[in-house]
Amino acid sequence: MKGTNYLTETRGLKSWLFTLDHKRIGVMYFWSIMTAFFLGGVFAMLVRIELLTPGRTIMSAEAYNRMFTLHGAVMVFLVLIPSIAATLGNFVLPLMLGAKDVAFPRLNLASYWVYVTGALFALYSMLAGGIDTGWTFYTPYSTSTGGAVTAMVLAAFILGFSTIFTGINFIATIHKLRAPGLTWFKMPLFVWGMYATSIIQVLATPILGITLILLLMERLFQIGIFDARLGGDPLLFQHFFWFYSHPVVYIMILPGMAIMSEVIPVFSRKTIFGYKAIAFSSIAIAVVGFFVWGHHMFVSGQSPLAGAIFSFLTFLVAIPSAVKVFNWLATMYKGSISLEAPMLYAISFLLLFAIGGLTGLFLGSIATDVHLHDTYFVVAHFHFVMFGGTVIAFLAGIHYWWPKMFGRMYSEKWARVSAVLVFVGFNLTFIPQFIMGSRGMPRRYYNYLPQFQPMHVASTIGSWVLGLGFLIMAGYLFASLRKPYDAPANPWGGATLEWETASPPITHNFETTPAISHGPYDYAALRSDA
Amino acid sequence: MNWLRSLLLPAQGSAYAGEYDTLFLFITLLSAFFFLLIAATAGWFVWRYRRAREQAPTSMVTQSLALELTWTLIPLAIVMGIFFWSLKQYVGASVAPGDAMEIQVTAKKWLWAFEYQNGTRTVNEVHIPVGKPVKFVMSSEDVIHSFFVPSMRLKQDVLPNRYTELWFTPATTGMHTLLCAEYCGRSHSDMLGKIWVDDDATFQKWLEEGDESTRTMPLKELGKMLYESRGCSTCHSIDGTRGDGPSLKNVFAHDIKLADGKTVIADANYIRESILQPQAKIVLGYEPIMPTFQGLLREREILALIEFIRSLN
Amino acid sequence: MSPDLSQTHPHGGPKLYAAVLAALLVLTGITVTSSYIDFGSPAVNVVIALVIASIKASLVALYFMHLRYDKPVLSVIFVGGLFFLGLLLMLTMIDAGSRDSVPSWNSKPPAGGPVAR
Amino acid sequence: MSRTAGEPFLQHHFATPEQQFEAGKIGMWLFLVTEILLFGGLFVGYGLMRSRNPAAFSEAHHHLDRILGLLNTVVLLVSSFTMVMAVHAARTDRRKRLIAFLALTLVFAGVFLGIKYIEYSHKFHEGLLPGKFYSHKGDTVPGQFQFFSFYFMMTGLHGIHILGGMGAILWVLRRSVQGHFSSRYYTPVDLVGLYWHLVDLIWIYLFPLLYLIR
Repeated sequence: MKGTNYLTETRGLKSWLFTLDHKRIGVMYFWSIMTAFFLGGVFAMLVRIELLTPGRTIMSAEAYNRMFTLHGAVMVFLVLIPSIAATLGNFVLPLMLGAKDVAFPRLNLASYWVYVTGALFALYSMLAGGIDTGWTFYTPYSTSTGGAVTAMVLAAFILGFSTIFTGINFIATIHKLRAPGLTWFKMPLFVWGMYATSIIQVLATPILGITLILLLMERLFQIGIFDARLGGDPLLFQHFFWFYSHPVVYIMILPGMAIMSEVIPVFSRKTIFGYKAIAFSSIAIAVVGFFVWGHHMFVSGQSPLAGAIFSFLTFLVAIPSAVKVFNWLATMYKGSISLEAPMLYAISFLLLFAIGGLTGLFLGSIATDVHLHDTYFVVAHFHFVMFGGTVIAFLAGIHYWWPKMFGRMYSEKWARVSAVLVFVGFNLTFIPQFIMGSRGMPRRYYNYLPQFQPMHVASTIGSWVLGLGFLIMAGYLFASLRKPYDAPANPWGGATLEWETASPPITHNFETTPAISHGPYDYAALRSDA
Repeated sequence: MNWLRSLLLPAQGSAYAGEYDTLFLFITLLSAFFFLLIAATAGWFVWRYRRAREQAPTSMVTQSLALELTWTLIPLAIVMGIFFWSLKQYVGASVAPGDAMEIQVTAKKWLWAFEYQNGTRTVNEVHIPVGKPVKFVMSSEDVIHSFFVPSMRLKQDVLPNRYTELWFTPATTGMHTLLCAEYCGRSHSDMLGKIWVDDDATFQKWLEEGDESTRTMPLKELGKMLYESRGCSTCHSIDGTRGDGPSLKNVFAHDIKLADGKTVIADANYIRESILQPQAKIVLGYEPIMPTFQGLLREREILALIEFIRSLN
Repeated sequence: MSPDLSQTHPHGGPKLYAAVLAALLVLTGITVTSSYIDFGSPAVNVVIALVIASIKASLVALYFMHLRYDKPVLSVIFVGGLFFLGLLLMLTMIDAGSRDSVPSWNSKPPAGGPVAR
Repeated sequence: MSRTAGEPFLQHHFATPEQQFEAGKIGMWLFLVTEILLFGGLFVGYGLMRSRNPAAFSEAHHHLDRILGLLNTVVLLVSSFTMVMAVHAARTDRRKRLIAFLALTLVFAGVFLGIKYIEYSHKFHEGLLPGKFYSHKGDTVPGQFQFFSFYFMMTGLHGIHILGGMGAILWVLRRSVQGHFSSRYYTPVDLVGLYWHLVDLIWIYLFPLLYLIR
């Protein structure tokens, strides 16, 4: 059996499709999500090209409305929500715990297949005419417009189950499958981040489920709960929707932060600063993140009293994120920093997430939000958090664990080129959008006032630079897969358990259950071992 | 700071906009400070502590309660400051003074209809007097829209089956753009309006007699202007392409096939009826979705529209 | 190799379960009876009904679902879920209860008025 | 699945049966929490709509049959009791009792659905249908159809859960007959039991909210 690993131990399509191995499920999730990311990226590019000129550039208003809706729906439901947790989380979490698998391997496989089913529903919706509701499905627009809304709502509903399954699995795994001696405060912070993420996945997703069921019933049977014409309350839909969709933002960003807490110490060769502060801030974000959904509704007709309460709570949730950023910076202090691709992305994350977080102050503050709500300022803000935060962290994680997942090193030179292009392209795309937004350019606009055209053009050019960065990335990552296995077990000098097994790992992860001899960030101990 | 204000924000239309901009710029500068702090620290560390050799020793400090408290409590104090400042401003902007002039607003796909207390009605254009508080009491006939006036820094969603309101006191005369900020379908981005702030005398005259242009402009030109400003163009094209409503090209004096199988000639009376009672005769192949313009157009304006449609042959 | 699970986790027995069932049935009777009594305000009836329902639910959770004997983590999960549900209910109701209806010179009902059904 | 001698149902990635049992329980409780929140959304919607239109809800609920509702409550409470007895039987190695109590639970579940069927057909007959199908004549307060929207959504979703529960009970019943369970391994019985009690627990709230409001 010497020489085989989880990729080569069994062969054939069936050995993948029905695998119970968390690593293989993680890899399948990875390719599926990358496919969806590509699709969502194409939609984004088309949206940006259309916005080169006011009025028609390449498509009609109806087509444009479908385009931005599909971009949002695909990126949120098919990419960002599962992204890090389902791919890297699935792959790395049991390894980090010294476990052979997640607690419920069959549930894990079910989660993947449910994801695929949901994705097929979404695909059907796209082929059957698409939808033009925006990814937020606001009623009564979504209950009165045409298009394949039912299929897309069902897709989101089904995808919710895949999220719930992952969340249940991770919580049970973290509680019950830690290697002997791996106490809660010896766990890597990535695991803490996943734990916090899973809490939200389990608690928030069911509310999305019931909201979408009610939406479908309203659309099909006119039950009069959300439809004002029948005595319903459209704001109830918004409350339900954001009770889910605000915590979802933390489902997306917490895993990103979790990756930061691994990459920054490893590439600084220094124990993480403020372990407990970072761990507890993850939990605090997960919990307080549930208290703030009403800040999406400051101008919706929600009562001013509720608005004030939500604004107050929103400012509270800003603090744990700030605490994390400061702790990461302190980790770099007096370290030994090397700027390989994962660390380049980590530095990008620090800068972009800082902008994303700080611009959140404008939106959490109730008076300033009134002017900025539903403008490009909001669009730019959440792209700085979702892309500048989650996607950049995902890229950091992919580059960090790529040798472990696939057993090959990628071209470091091209990785750096691509990282710089992504950073520059992203900023060129979205910084003009902040300015447009605060100057009064509403979002979801097909046509716009001529004064905004120069900034729209800059933004579109930025999207091309960004696209080029991703093309190069795809190139060198695919190229690395054609090479023979060349990755050492521990290429970066990490101290967490996944680096103690081979790259790629054997099917059962470890030859023997690992003993916990040092902490997750104890690089000094690692050096004395060597 | 004026250059920054004019880079980031549109022109100010009211005293409130001035207050708003002060808070906005305060948060901007505060954010810039913290961003530069983070970026400079990160940059400095990356350069100063770059890995020169493999076995470089690193600091063993792993925690400091004093530091954690510092960077928890200072940001907390700052954001609480912003919260109370913002709240104070918001409360001031929420409650309209009792003597505010009320204008009823009805939003529908995709136009804004206004009604004054004296019964005057307009579409997509509203005139208000300078220096006096104006309150818009709004509701929607279909989906959610949002009443957004960037120069006043104000926005309020407009809901079906419920009133919401928004008020401001315009500070100078001139035109302000009104936009729809809640996505409402195909012509969402064309659901624009103009808010004209007039001096008192001009406003009173307008309220009684209508626009200068309405009274003197040639009929055909007035019709073209109304076609663009009153929302006709969102559904009816003038180049023959099919929209939610039939195109107006080559309609006048032509035979029109109706949904009930009859055929009528599109004369002036037919067009007048179609504007005022759009459901009376439905063109074959179209949905009966056009709202009525009864009371929204002055007599001369109807004549102008008929003249404009006649000119499209 | 494994110890008898029944020894390590006491869960009560048939007698206890029967007593709990009896209590549940009695409480059901009390709810139904109280629903016929006019306490002056319908709100009082709702509160009484919900309090009794919560007692019943607690009995089921504590004894039938063994929360009383199981590891505390399970209770934390259960109560945590209820807490977040309560949060949704509370903040939504605060909004709904404090929205003011705008009085207007125009006493028409707002546009898009309700369809009678 | 590698089978350690003496522990045929121990999965390879667990070290001991306790670890597997406890992991299963944590997983099940997390799932129950998602169920509570799923129904919870309906409860919140019900609460909001009722507070907006109390008269319509009060008027509409008179169309429900309290006696049948009460009967169903009793049936479900008793079925919960038989379920917990089944779990107890499994834990104390009494296979025949386990099978008997599981079968009894299944019967009560069937009775519940039978009564629900009678209620539904009454409502259908009177035109008290959800949403656009509502055709009941003679309503004195407008908006009564909203109550029935909630009635059908809540009891319908609950009914689906009863059906799912019956499927799960049938599955453990089959495995009990095959002799899979003992005091050393009865995780599925315990977990299905938890699920069944939750279905009961939700009904405990549905009954007063739908049938007994004034």
